[in-house]
Amino acid sequence: MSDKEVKNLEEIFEARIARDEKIEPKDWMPEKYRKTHIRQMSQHAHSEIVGMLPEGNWISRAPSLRRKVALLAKVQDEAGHGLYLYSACETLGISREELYDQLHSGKAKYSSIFNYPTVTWADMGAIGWLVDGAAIINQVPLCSTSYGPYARAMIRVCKEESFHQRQGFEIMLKLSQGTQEQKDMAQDALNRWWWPSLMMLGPTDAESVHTEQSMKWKLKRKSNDELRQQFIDQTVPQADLLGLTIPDPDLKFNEETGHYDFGEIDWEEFWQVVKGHGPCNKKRMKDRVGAWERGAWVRDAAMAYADKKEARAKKRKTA
Amino acid sequence: MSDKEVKNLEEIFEARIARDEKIEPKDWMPEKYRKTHIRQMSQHAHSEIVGMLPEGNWISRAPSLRRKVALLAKVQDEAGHGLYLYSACETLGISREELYDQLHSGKAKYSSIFNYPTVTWADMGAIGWLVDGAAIINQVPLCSTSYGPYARAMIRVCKEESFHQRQGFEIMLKLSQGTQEQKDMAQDALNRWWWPSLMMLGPTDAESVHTEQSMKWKLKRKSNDELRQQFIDQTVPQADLLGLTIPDPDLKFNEETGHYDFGEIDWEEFWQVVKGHGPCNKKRMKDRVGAWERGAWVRDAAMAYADKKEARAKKRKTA
Amino acid sequence: MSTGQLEDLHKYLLGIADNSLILGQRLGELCGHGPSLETDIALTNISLDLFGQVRSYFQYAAQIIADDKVTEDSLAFLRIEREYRNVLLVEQPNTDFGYTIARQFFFDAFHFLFLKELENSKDETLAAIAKKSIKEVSYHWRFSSDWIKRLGDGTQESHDRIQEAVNDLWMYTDELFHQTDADKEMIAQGIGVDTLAIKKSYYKMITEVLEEATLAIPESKYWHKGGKQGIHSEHMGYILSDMQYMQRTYPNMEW
Amino acid sequence: MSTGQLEDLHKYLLGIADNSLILGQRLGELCGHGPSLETDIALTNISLDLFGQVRSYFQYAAQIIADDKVTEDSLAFLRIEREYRNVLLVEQPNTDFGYTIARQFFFDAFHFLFLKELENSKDETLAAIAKKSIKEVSYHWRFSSDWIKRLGDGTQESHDRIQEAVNDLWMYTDELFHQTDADKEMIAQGIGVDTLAIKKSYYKMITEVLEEATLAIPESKYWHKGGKQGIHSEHMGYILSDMQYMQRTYPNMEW
Repeated sequence: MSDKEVKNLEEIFEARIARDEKIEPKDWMPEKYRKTHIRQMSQHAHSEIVGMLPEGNWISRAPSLRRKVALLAKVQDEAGHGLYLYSACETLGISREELYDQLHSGKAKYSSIFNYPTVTWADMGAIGWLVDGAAIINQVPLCSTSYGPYARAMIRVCKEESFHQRQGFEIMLKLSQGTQEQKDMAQDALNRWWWPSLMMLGPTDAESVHTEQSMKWKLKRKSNDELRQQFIDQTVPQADLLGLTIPDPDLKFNEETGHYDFGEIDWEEFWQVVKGHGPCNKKRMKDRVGAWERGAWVRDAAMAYADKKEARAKKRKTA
Repeated sequence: MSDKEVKNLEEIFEARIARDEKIEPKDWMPEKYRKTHIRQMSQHAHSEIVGMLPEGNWISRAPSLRRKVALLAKVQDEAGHGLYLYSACETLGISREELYDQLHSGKAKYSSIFNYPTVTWADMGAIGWLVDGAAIINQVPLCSTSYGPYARAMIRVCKEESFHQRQGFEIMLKLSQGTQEQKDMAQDALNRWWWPSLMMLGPTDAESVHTEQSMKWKLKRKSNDELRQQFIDQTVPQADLLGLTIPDPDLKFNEETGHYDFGEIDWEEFWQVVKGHGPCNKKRMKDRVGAWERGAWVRDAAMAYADKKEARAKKRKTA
Repeated sequence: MSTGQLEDLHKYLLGIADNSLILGQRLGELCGHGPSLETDIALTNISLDLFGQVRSYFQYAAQIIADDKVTEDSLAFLRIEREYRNVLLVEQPNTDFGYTIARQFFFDAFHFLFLKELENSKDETLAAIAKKSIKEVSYHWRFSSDWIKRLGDGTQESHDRIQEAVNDLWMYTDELFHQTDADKEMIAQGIGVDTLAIKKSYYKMITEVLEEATLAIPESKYWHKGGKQGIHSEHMGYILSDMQYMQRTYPNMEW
Repeated sequence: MSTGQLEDLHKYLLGIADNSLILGQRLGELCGHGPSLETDIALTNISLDLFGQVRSYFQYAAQIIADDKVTEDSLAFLRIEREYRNVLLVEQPNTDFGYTIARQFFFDAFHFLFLKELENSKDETLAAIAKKSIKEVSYHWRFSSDWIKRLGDGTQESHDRIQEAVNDLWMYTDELFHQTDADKEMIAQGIGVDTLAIKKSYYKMITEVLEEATLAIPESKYWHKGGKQGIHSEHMGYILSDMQYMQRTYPNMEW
């Protein structure tokens, strides 16, 4: 194709997006669009999979049968989200194997929030309430993103995420209505998860790359700082409802702007965790890579069996 | 050597034993004496080592610091006994490596009692009281056995074993003076360990092999049935003291004989466990073999380092 | 029913539920650590089904005991080890995926046949739980027997590994059919399942799959037992120390 | 001393003792599973020494708190996870013998230097405990540093494995020197050890051994912390669920 032809295709492509048409796997797309989507979608899928670990840590110790069932179901949903997102990603011509390789080799990123440890049961509440809450704010706009398979996956994901968020809030509510020990547990979890949750919404706009292009492709519709403000504005009243104190002495409603002002985020910590030095980065990767390596013989067996079965079927046909 | 010369040596040898002289590693001894001693001493050493596992199972869960320290010290003593006994065995010209191989390949036996699970904390009491109690009855006569290194090892072992036995009894005593739950725990442990402890003293005399020869060599001084009777006679009053009931409806003091009569032992269970089908035979061997295999690189490293060090020392000397 | 009969029914319910509880717990440990996302989801799903069934049994068991302190959670989390009635099979560890599948396979076949009979229980609640559960369990059985075939007839390595797991766990299968006194009483009343009557079908069912999977049928006739009398393997204590952790550490609280 | 000072001393004692408690517990898990009988005995011995020290500290800590319910065992077994003050290093798992040795090595060097200073404490009880313990700990240090050399300068495999363990655990060393408010108060009073003053000797001490062992000194300057504030790694909960099992399951009993 000549440069001119490509340019032409690109124009048609951008116009389709501008008209809110969905791009489908078989449609022509610029290489950069494909790559950016693979990066973002796989990062999202990896986050779901790695995100199973901190919550999985409490399945064996959930305090009641009802909570155990709910937690299992939630972690299973996350695996399901991973599955949709990997499948959506595969429509862009990359295999699951390659995507895993990128994760396991450290080439691909996943959400840094999962590099914090889950220390008490209340963390199951805080993760649902805050982490899923921040995730939803990030994700709702993606339900109308330009790439069809991603948009459709996100519609399913968001529906389940908001269920998880309510479930997390309900865990916190129960704790905050409980004994002093339970209240302390809830407050402690909020103290530990608050700042990392704010960081989840990404670096400040000044530090953020890719934003303009992503806006055009509807991979992003609001800036990180806008999303963060939205999250804070939405969450503070919920904390009040729980009778919990957000660990930010500078947090204050600003009558003029109609938003909450808040304190300085420790970006040094943010970058430290992103760069692989958070409390659990090593553990998460060891767990993932370990599971994958220990499972190699199982995957090989499944492949060998499928091959044998196919060969037998062929033989029967030709016989 | 001619047959006559050997015969002559054997007569001198047997006469020495009859005079209660000790046989030492450098002395001439019949091949059968050597083999029988390797078998019995290594079996004894293996029992100490495998015996660490059922008690080791409760170190991480001991109910008080005092008990945890005592249990750790006890298991460590068992490792120490293993060490003396392997060393004594090595004086007969067999290496530790070979002895381990025999254990790990299933060629060598160890006491079947360690193939029962330790189910509750009270089992730490019952093992000390009953299992060590039965062991002492087996072992005290060995302090004056004919083979010097074995006799000397046994003197040390027996001293520590009787301390362990008192310690076990004291655990039972504390439980039997405790809450109903603790009393139940103690009774339950007695119920489960009583019969296996009786079996520890070996098959009935009718079924027992090697006995005559062993008597001559002072590897054995009383028959299994005599030892068993001694154990029962000694233990029943202790159970009374604890307020616990021995799980044998036929147990009764016989005024005529001055001994306790007791019920039928389930020898089918005994042989099943001996043959490798007890509740924990597989687990014990997996644990032992697993530890050994996982440790191979460590032992290799220690050897390589020692070699290097020696080579360096030589080099310095010659330089 | 008389008090004695209610007590037997209560015990009977715990006997059934504890198997699902401990197996569900074992599967829950694996969540996020499977050999693939698909198997991870499937095993979590089985765990979820089992816990769902546990809740039905325990809620019923709590209801028929005249003691306010007995709830589904007190039954799940506040008994001592000797009071759990599950068979030894379900507490065996997740040594690897082969052991996990073999354990599941041996249990699912029993569970399926058992529930098929339990559907005919004279106790309507039990019959209803069985009816609901059997759909789930027939899926579990399909999943585990498919994997037995894949592993058995896959690569040489997978064949050897699953054969080892099958050999090691075989000795725990007989206990599935043991009957406690409460079991016998419930069978006599047409409430419980006569497990001896399904034993032959069981070994036929698993033998067929093992053969199709090119696996050897273990010959050992030594069986392990004890779980149904509350005498568990050394694994059980560690399962419980995690499972009961929260309820023991923070007693009498709502979650 | 004032009540506030006694509370600080109490906290200070727990801070010291919890390190030994959790490390002793970790070593206890290994009993019977070592690579040789000799190492098994040695590691058990270290565990025993550590628990002995724990008892001395906790008995003293219980004595200075005016609460009958506080005993050495309540301190060891009945606190919630957030109340344990040990550093993250000591709770790291027994991944293999290399990790066990590296963890021990990093701790022993600190422990030795720490106790040497603590011998000069104005608190006589503390000084006495330190005096008694330092003999034990100098043996621990000899054992672990000898093994660092054996593994580092042994085979290629052992070199790689111990290097990996050293690299992975390195990031936990800095926390050994952190000072809580209670620590600072005790230092100010001449009771506690100024850990910052021994930091340089520490890194010199371990660097010399690592170099002799032909191992590379990790370069990372990212440090992990949290344990001294009671924010532990995900391993801690499992350590406690086993360790506290009996006291939680059977409350208020004598053993």
